[in-house]
Amino acid sequence: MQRLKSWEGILLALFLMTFAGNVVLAPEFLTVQNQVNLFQLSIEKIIVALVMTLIILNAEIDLSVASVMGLSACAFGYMVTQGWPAGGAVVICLGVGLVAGLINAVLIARAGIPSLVVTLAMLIGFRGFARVLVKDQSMGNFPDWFTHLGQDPLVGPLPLALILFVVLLVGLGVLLHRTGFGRQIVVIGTNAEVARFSGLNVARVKTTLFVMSGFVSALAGLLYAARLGSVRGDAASGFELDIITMVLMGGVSIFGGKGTMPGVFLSILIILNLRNGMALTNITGHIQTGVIGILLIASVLIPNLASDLRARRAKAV
Amino acid sequence: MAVLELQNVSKSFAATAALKDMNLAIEPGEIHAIVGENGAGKSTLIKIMTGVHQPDAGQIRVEGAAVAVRSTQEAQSLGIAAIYQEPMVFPDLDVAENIFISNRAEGAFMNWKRIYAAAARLIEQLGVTLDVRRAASGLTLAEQQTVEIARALSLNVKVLIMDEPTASLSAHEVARLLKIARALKAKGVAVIYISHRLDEIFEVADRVTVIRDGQHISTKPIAEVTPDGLVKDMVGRAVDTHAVKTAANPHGPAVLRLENLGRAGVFSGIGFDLSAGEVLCFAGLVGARRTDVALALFGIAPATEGRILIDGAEATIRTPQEAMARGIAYVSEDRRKLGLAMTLPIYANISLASLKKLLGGLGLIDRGAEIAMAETYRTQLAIKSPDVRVEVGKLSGGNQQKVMLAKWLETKPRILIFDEPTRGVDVGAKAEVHNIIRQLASEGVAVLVISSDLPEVLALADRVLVMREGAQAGILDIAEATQERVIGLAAGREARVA
Amino acid sequence: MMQIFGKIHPQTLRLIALFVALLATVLFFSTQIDSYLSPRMFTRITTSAAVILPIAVGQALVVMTRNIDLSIGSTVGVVAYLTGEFLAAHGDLSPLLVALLALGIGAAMGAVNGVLVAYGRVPSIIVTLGTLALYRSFLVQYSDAKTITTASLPQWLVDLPQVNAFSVLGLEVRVTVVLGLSAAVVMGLALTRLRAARRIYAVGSNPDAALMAGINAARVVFVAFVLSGALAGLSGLIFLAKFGNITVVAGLGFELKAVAAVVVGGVSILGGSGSMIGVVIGCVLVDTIDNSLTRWDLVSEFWRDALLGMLIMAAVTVDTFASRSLRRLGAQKGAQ
Amino acid sequence: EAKPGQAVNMVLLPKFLGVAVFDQADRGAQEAAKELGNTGTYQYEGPTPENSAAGQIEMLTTATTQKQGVVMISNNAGDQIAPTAEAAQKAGTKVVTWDSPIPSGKGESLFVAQVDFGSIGTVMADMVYDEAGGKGEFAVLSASPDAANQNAWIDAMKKVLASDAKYKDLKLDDVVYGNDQSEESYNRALGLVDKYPNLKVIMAPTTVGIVAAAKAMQDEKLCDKVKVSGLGLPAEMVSYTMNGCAPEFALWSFVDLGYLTYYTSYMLATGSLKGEIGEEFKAGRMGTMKIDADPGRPGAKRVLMGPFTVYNKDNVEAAAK
Ligand SMILES: Nc1ncnc2c1ncn2[C@@H]1O[C@H](COP(=O)(O)OP(=O)(O)OP(=O)(O)O)[C@@H](O)[C@H]1O
Ligand SMILES: Nc1ncnc2c1ncn2[C@@H]1O[C@H](COP(=O)(O)OP(=O)(O)OP(=O)(O)O)[C@@H](O)[C@H]1O
Ligand SMILES: [Mg+2]
Ligand SMILES: [Mg+2]
Repeated sequence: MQRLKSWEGILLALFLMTFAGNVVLAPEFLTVQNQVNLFQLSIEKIIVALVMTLIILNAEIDLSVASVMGLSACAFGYMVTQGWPAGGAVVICLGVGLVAGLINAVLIARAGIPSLVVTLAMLIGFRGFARVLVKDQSMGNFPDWFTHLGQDPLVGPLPLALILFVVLLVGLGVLLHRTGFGRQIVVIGTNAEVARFSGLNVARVKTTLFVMSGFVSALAGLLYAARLGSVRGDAASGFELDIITMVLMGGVSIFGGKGTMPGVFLSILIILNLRNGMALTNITGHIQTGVIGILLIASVLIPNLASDLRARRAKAV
Repeated sequence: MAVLELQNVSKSFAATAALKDMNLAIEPGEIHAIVGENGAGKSTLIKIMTGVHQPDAGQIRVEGAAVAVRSTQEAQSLGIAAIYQEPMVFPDLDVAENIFISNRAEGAFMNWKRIYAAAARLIEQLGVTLDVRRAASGLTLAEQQTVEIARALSLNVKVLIMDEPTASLSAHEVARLLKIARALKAKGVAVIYISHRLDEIFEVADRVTVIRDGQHISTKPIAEVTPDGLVKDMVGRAVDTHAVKTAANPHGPAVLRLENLGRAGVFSGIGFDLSAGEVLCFAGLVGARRTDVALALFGIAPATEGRILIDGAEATIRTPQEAMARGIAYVSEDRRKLGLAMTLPIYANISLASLKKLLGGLGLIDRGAEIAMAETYRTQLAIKSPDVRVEVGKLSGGNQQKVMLAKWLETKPRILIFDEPTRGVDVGAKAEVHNIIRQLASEGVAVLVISSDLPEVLALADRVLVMREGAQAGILDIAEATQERVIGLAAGREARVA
Repeated sequence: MMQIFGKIHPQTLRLIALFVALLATVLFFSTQIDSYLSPRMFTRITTSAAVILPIAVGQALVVMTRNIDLSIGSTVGVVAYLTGEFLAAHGDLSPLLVALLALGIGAAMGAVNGVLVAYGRVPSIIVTLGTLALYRSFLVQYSDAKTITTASLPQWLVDLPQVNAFSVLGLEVRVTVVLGLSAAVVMGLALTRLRAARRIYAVGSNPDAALMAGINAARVVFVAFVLSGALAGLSGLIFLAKFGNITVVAGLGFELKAVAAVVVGGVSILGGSGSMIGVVIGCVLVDTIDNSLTRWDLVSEFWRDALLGMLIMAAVTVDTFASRSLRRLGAQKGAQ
Repeated sequence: EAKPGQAVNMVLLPKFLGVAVFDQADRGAQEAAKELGNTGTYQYEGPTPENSAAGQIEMLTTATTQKQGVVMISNNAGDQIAPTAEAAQKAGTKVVTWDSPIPSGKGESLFVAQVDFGSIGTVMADMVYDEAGGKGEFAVLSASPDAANQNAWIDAMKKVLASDAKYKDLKLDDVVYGNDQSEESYNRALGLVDKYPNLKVIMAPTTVGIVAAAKAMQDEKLCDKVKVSGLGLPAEMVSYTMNGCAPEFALWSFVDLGYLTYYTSYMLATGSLKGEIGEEFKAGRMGTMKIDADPGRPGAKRVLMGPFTVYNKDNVEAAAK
């Protein structure tokens, strides 16, 4: 607990530092448009990161999220191109996400195959189905209301996706930290056998989480389609690593049981601000990626080294 | 000259001072017992000797020379090895390899033939039947303990430390272990022996050291101490360690009735009636499958034959949820793996099995009520911790046990199954646990206790069910249950009693 | 039948099951694809599996210690590039030294991971996610958009992929295949014979117990990562020889291929168990499926990934259920 | 006519960094910048290979925020970048594509085309014709299924094949994708050989694919039977052309393309070019250029650079230097 609190403290300091740095170094940083863009550019990732937080806390992982996003986006593209009403397509795509999540859930929670294995195979498989649907096409020509929702502000300067993000952030944060279900997630993540022996329905919690992940990923896929106005077979591909990075840097233990939603939120803010700041100051893509890689490692390494140092100093006294 | 000596050793974990200025000298060829309450610092002391922890201050000397023990390997090369309180096996390796994996004397290449032969010999020496080619994954706690003992024996040690080696053993195996300890002593090995069972200590030890709150209280030859004196040293005051047996009501209507219950290939033919307010103890040798009966009742590994009746109505129990819905609680014997979420705070563990009760509107947990409830148990069970927000993993073994008890008490069960409820619990706390069990019974809870500790069985039970090799060897009324008869039934020397 | 099963070790049974799956796959495709069972197909699959095999072996070692190495794809790219660059300047370097150079660069990169995981106590998935990005960024930065081309490489290296080590029954076994296989064989022998290597299983099986039993768990994990890096170096070298053309995308995505091969090969992702024979079969199985799907007229190009994912999932599911019922069988046997 | 010496901030955005041809374009752009005496800034920036599409969208957005004058982009995101490009235009940042356009043409001021996509089709067909000796089976090894320019070229080639009786004896067996990865392209090339025993030519309109295919044929000693052709870099292809595995391939000058792109963009941003169909302008050393309608993309405008260089034994060594 102590460590966790101080951890979020570090994240907060880091965020304030990047934020201040950006304000000083990049004159365009504080404009409303840039602040909205900063979130919009990664909006699908950060939405899915919120659910991924629950899954990693539960000592599982979902590598298939980006492929489900792609599948849902491509299914939407396919249906619209086939002349289906877009509203119906949206509902069906969300259903596709539910089904994809359910497939993962059954294999993980009922058949007991490790989630890393299942979702790795599904990372390939779901992406494959996306390609089956759109082949080598780019599918667009979505109705205006749909692209409008993805690209234009809905309330004040805020687009729909950003509002959804905030709602999910608060909702899932409360779910995780204040409800019985959230407690179950954490206990199972700490020790699933203990949870089972305490009468918790482990399989049901895991099933719920993976179905939730499938659903939210499908939703994110639709947001992606709406934001970009068209889809291809590679829509959202490779997003899973960015998403996992966001969660892990937020202090969520990859072994489950440890981590908080505020931590992940701060980590998201740091990563987005860093990327945006570096981009505005003309630091190119691969350096950004490298910096975030280093930050990810350092975020765990430095507290470890510090505690070693403290222990050594305590002994010397 | 002392083979191992600690001088002014101190060790703190964050705010907890586990050891304060500790001095201790172990002579070669002695069996040196260490006793103390839960959380007194015994395991910490051991872990400093074996290099798991580093002392904050003080010095370790081996045969007079100051040494730094920075890791378990270094301890091993200094001739110090330990059997830890919590068994540590490698589930994916087979038994033989578990024993020899860290044995440096064995050379760079695996000579499998020799390893299997040597492992079989060691296991035999311990008087246990265990296939050395079997993977360690399915071993019972006692079997794991056996593997650990064999591992320590395989090393050529000068000092062998046993941290509560008998906590999960029954009388039979205990006797064998004590024999081994004496044999080692005869070879000039110093044995450090930690146990909460004072009878064992009086049986085997040459000297006994008492520690309390991380401090050294006394070291005396065994002849100069009495059990009551030891307890007084440990606790700092005189305590009554005998549970008061309140009058029970063993002949009311049966709350729980088993008819010919069995699970294919595991156990069979278990049948008894259990009334509200009655305490039924399961006795038997290690591996008699008592735990499996409990697991069947609790829905973890459901029964495949026979019937379970609750309040006279047949009940199917296939999951723990179903068992709990019928008012059954099961306090597991393996608190590390099955009982407690070690990295979560005390309060979260206590509320775990009864979370529903704490949910307010919108399914939100009432934090205040949760903490208050945990605080109640902390006071009531004397859990030694400043605060219920402390991680359970940071408590001593005995205090962890109490947290686990609290978790199940809070579910307000009608049928409560205790599996080795006082494993690793100190004498004082043990009396408390016994009192709690009797108290529950007197409040009308039907209690099942699985215990390998015969004196405990005899102190608690209204009736004793003895199991042998997955079958019911007999049920004894407490009046007819004597140590000899129970052991006789358990070992198969006495004919079955109806 | 039951009795025979009872006598064989569950792990062995699992390997047999895996092998049967491979055979079934080959048989199935031989009914679907003309002249499938040909020496040529053998060469195709073996040479393409040879590139992945070393990293799969390295990945298996790391996974056995209950860790994961996601950086190997980037390591392969960097090694291929740096080795190629060095050879462009020093074309007369002896093959042995070239191999040592590649292994050395890989090992150094693995050592960085190893230090951070074993001594910095940072979870491996975090470290290697980080270095996955970092090593690739380094390559982009360092290469400065220059490509290594066959023209700048010594002829022996360019020709290496087409050199036959030996032939059996008319099947050609290429040198690269021997290289890849030797990695698996050496590690496989070590894992069954060497006490030091057995510690890999011990550490993965129960890290706390390893510590208590006097095993230097940190060093074991460190060494596993160094080996994984070195083997990625070997893959990098084979990659360089095979493709000659090295750009910044070299090895991109290889980590997933390695993990897939390891997982299909029956190495437990939770550490502590698995065998090199399994890894070899897993690697060949994944590659066979992939290669065969591209030649199967019935499935279009666009169905390939979908089928590959489903088949991997099917293989893993069957394996899980098979080994679980085998274990139950074994447990019952033990109980009797 | 360009008016040199004005200040326009310009960004050249390749598909991703670390690829030789894009660096050549950068060189060309820098040459133009010097010639035009642009007092504004010039940046050459790109995403990482694994993050190409999303990275490009992000960088275009950033450039818009920075109020860059022109972003010159070799688009790898397909139509997915269109909304971002439209937003950029609206905010006053011009978007000029080169090498690979925005398929729908939305949000794009102009496309600087390396060559006429239709004529690429002809050249590809002709190279197949030559290498196959006028008749036989061939297959295409492309980049990714979503690569807009490759797809356009393949379509153009199919049209040419169908429209001229000269090609009636050529049979296109299959189109496969190596995703611009050596490993995959290599395996796909071998897969083609196995699947189609009578295959004579592999046409790979991608610089990664063509080298991988050539190496695969060389390694499997198939160069006598199966020839490789397509679009390649002389430096990467020289050994295969000399040893006969890939006797003929084509490419245009990326230095020139970068130069022309910069030149055109500068003129567009400074107002010396309106960007309307029919406009003619003098683009430095490239001579007189003209904006016309893009025949492949209705409503889109292009500046056509041209021409090809077809490389063979005679000229490849000189070009490789
Ligand atoms: N890793 C740790 N972190 C924090 N505190 C610890 C740790 N290990 C032990 N402690 C604390 O040190 C004290 C001594 O614990 P120790 O385990 O040595 O007791 P013990 O005498 O072995 O008790 P028991 O008889 O219950 O096993 C306890 O207060 C315990 O909470
Ligand atoms: N579903 C399960 N989950 C976890 N452990 C189990 C399960 N089923 C059985 N076990 C293990 O089986 C063991 C029970 O063994 P068994 O019933 O043979 O012995 P016992 O008579 O209880 O003796 P003792 O408890 O003294 O070892 C437990 O120690 C437990 O570890
Ligand atoms: Mg202890
Ligand atoms: Mg038991």
